[in-house]
Amino acid sequence: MVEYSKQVIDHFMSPRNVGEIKDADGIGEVGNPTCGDMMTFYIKVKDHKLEDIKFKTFGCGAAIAVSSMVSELAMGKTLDEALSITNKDVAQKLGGLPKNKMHCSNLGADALHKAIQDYKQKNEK
Amino acid sequence: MVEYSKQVIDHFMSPRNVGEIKDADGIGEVGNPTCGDMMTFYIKVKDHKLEDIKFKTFGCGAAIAVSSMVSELAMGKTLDEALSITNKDVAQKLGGLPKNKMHCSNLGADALHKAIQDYKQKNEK
Amino acid sequence: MHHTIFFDNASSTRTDARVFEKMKPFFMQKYGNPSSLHDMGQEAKDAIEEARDRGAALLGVAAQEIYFTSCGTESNNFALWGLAKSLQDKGKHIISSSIEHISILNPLKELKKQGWDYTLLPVDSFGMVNPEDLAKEIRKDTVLISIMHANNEVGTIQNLKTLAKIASEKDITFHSDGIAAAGIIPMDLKDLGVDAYSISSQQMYGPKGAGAVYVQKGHRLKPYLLGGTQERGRRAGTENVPAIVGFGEAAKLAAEEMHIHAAHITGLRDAFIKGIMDQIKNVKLNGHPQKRLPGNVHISFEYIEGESILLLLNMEGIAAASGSSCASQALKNSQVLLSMGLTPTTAQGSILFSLGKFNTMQEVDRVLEVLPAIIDKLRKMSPLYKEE
Amino acid sequence: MHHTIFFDNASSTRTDARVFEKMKPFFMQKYGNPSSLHDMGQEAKDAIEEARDRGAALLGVAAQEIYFTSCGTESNNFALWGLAKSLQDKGKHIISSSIEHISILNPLKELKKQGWDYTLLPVDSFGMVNPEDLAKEIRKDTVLISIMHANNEVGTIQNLKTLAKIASEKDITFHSDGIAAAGIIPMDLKDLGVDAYSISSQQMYGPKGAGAVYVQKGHRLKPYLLGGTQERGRRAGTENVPAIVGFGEAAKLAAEEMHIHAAHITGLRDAFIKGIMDQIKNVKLNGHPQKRLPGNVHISFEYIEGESILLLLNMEGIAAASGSSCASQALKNSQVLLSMGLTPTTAQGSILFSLGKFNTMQEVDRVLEVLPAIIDKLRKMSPLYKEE
Ligand SMILES: Cc1ncc(COP(=O)(O)O)c(C=O)c1O
Ligand SMILES: Cc1ncc(COP(=O)(O)O)c(C=O)c1O
Repeated sequence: MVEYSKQVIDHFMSPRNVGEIKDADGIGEVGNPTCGDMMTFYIKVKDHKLEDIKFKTFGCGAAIAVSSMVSELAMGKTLDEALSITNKDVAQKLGGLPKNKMHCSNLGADALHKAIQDYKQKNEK
Repeated sequence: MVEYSKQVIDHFMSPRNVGEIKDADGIGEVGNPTCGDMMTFYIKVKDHKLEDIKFKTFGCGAAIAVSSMVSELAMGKTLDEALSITNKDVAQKLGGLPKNKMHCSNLGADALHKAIQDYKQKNEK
Repeated sequence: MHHTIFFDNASSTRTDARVFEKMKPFFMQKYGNPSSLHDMGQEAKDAIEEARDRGAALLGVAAQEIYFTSCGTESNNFALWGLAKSLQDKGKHIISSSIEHISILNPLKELKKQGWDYTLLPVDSFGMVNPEDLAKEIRKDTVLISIMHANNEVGTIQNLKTLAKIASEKDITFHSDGIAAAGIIPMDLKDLGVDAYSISSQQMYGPKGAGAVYVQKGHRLKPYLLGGTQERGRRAGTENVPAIVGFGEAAKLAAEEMHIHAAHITGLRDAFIKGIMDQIKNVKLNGHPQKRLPGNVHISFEYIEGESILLLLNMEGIAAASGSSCASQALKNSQVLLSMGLTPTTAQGSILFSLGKFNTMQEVDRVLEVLPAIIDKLRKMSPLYKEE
Repeated sequence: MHHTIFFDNASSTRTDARVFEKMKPFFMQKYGNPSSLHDMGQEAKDAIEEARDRGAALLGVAAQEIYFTSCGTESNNFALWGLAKSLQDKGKHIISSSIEHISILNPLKELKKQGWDYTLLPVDSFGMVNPEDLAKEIRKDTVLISIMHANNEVGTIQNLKTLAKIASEKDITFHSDGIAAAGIIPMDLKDLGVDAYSISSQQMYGPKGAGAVYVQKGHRLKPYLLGGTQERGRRAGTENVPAIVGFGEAAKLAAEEMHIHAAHITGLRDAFIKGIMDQIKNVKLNGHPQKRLPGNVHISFEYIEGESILLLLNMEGIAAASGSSCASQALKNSQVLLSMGLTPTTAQGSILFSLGKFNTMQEVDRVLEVLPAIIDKLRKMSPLYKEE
């Protein structure tokens, strides 16, 4: 099936942390459906740590797997730790991504970072 | 084998009247080895009839079959009858020739006519 | 592998066992080169000529109007280039359509670089070219029109006869890419009035590796592959004898059995479409409601993306496609769907199920069993979807 | 058919049974389109990539430097056009040789019509290109050199390394038509130093319908067949999966067994040549005495014409060729032989017996049994022959 790794297939088939958080502390969105991938991340923060993460993703197998992996990697981490996660880290953790997926589908870390920035903005006042 | 008819194959395999006539009354030659086909006809004439015909041919299967067929068709005929045999007649008698052979290889009648002309020239003096 | 439900017949078909049987001796016994003078060469040549007769019979044309190629793409490249080059002294404008296969569109772009000009006709929401649009776009220097017979993605079948008539009235050469149509729907090219037509073996239960171009006698056709005098000087290269023989057999079987298969496949198609419509909300059938290929089920599932649907189907042993398979790895949005007016988002969520003669109602039922849950799962993940 | 003595391996080879076994599943079980996303597509794609690895291993290059095509002719057309087009901003002069296959010579003529210029190097009486001639003909605007590795008619093997070195010193791209050589004689393209190389499956006990081009990484190569993104965008069209798989297997077998076969075939060849020379007068072995393909026995029989020899051989169940099979029906005199200085008359009487790995010494003996009588029969019919 395409050139997806076992890890990608696993995260795609059983994605972790799918859903919304109604009273999220921060929300981050990247991409748009026109180009094929769109991710929305919701976070709950407690003591500068990511207490909960949920996501919703429109996109290909890689986009969904990436979202799931990011949520798993960041869960329970401090905000600074989460901000240091890169898209490249995520791809690596997934055992690599097909070349043509590196660009558009590998935006999970960006979406999470946006959610964190959203939280920070709301709480810096 | 190529697109040769049964008749061509027969005349090619067992050509009639191959050879030379040492004291021929007329000799006719057409073609040349450079273009792939060359025929030499030898005739013996008696009472305005072709008493004997022999040929030698350098060339493809069609050229050899054509030579053989011409010799057979003309044998015993009057000179005028022989002169009325056309290359087209010969091809027809052979059950047709492949298109690319109609041009260069189908020169048997010409060679025979040349031999007759040679005879006539020698005897018109 | 053997339990795959193969609903991707537009990408590739299983070679019919009878076709394969016919091909077999040409690998290890009758392996002569058709250009060779000896008996083994002649035997191979005779086999090719028999295949040519059969291809011609399928299309209702003369054998000497058929030229074999290596695939559908080569047929399209060759036909366009060979005709355009032969006509260039008359003019350099070509008309085609916006839903053509990329093996037409890319050669047009290349011809443009070489000094030609072309116009792509729009299509309506069903994927139909409007004959009036064609008439309007014809210029003094228009020498060639190429409009596909049936679209490989949405299955829409054009009014080819009407379009070809407009061309012929203006004395313009008319080519059609019939690769998705030939062997699947009945046709008589002389009646349709086209001057040139492309077909391919692997779309009609023949092997990969053979295609053909029909060009009506009297038209000049410049060769594209240059070298030896094969195919009466129009296509150089040692002929792929086994594939051509298989192609011929596939053409023969298609001519004989097409109507039976078409009825069977249409039955599956309609049951499948009804099942989807009944069970899944927010779906759209693309293409023409009537004028469509018997096996074509092209559906847009709103709010979700196609590849993820394909992946989950694949996990269930179901093979389907999103858009044209030659582009499916490139992930670009289908130009065909956009030309028909779909939004990019809806286009993203489109799946082509293409049914073929080997498919069964059991398979349709099985896919209908798993598809709703797949769509539901993905929609629940989608930020675009609001549960009702 | 089955009792034919096939001494025409330069025209076509019998597909090795192991190759055919490997191909078989790809017709009716593994029939997916390699561009499809689903498992059956991936399975086909994996099979093609395995074949690419094997082709690359045979030539000593990297897999991503191999592009599959449909035949040798397409490989040559594609390589010449694709390289020439990519290099056209640097210059438009090409150097080739007078003994190239027509699938090189005809594309050169077409390129000339499109504004390129070319020079054909002469050969000596053995069919060898003189490296000094190459050096002399290089111009400021020379961007491409194409000289065949082994000649398909007379079997002469060029000093490719020397020729390629001259090109590389001047930074000129060097292509070689290796279709008669690949899989038959050992080679390491990196060592030979060529930039591009054409090969074909059917010359090495693989099926018809597959060829390949090697182009060294770093060189630009414009696609010739235009459409989808197959072969990393270099060659559009659905891949002929079974043929490519067969090609891969043939390459693997060649890499493993070539040395055994070469020894066997060389033995047959030398016995056959000696037999002819001993028994028949006024014959000439054409080509190079040492630098020749293991299976090549190219003989001129003085005073008689080739086709009639072939016909009589055919009647005895022996398949041979006169000149290049792609031209053999056209009856033109071989340009290769004329370039080597043969007179047209001698060239007319030339026969190529090409031996392959499936031939045996019994077959050689059988041909030697009937050949003298055939030659004698025809000579007795020939007006050029005077009995001694
Ligand atoms: C040296 C050489 N080049 C090119 C070709 C053309 O290959 P094909 O006829 O498979 O297209 C041949 C064919 O025998 C050949 O021997
Ligand atoms: C309508 C149409 N045209 C052209 C092609 C190209 O054919 P191929 O991929 O066999 O070269 C296809 C392929 O599926 C097609 O469906």
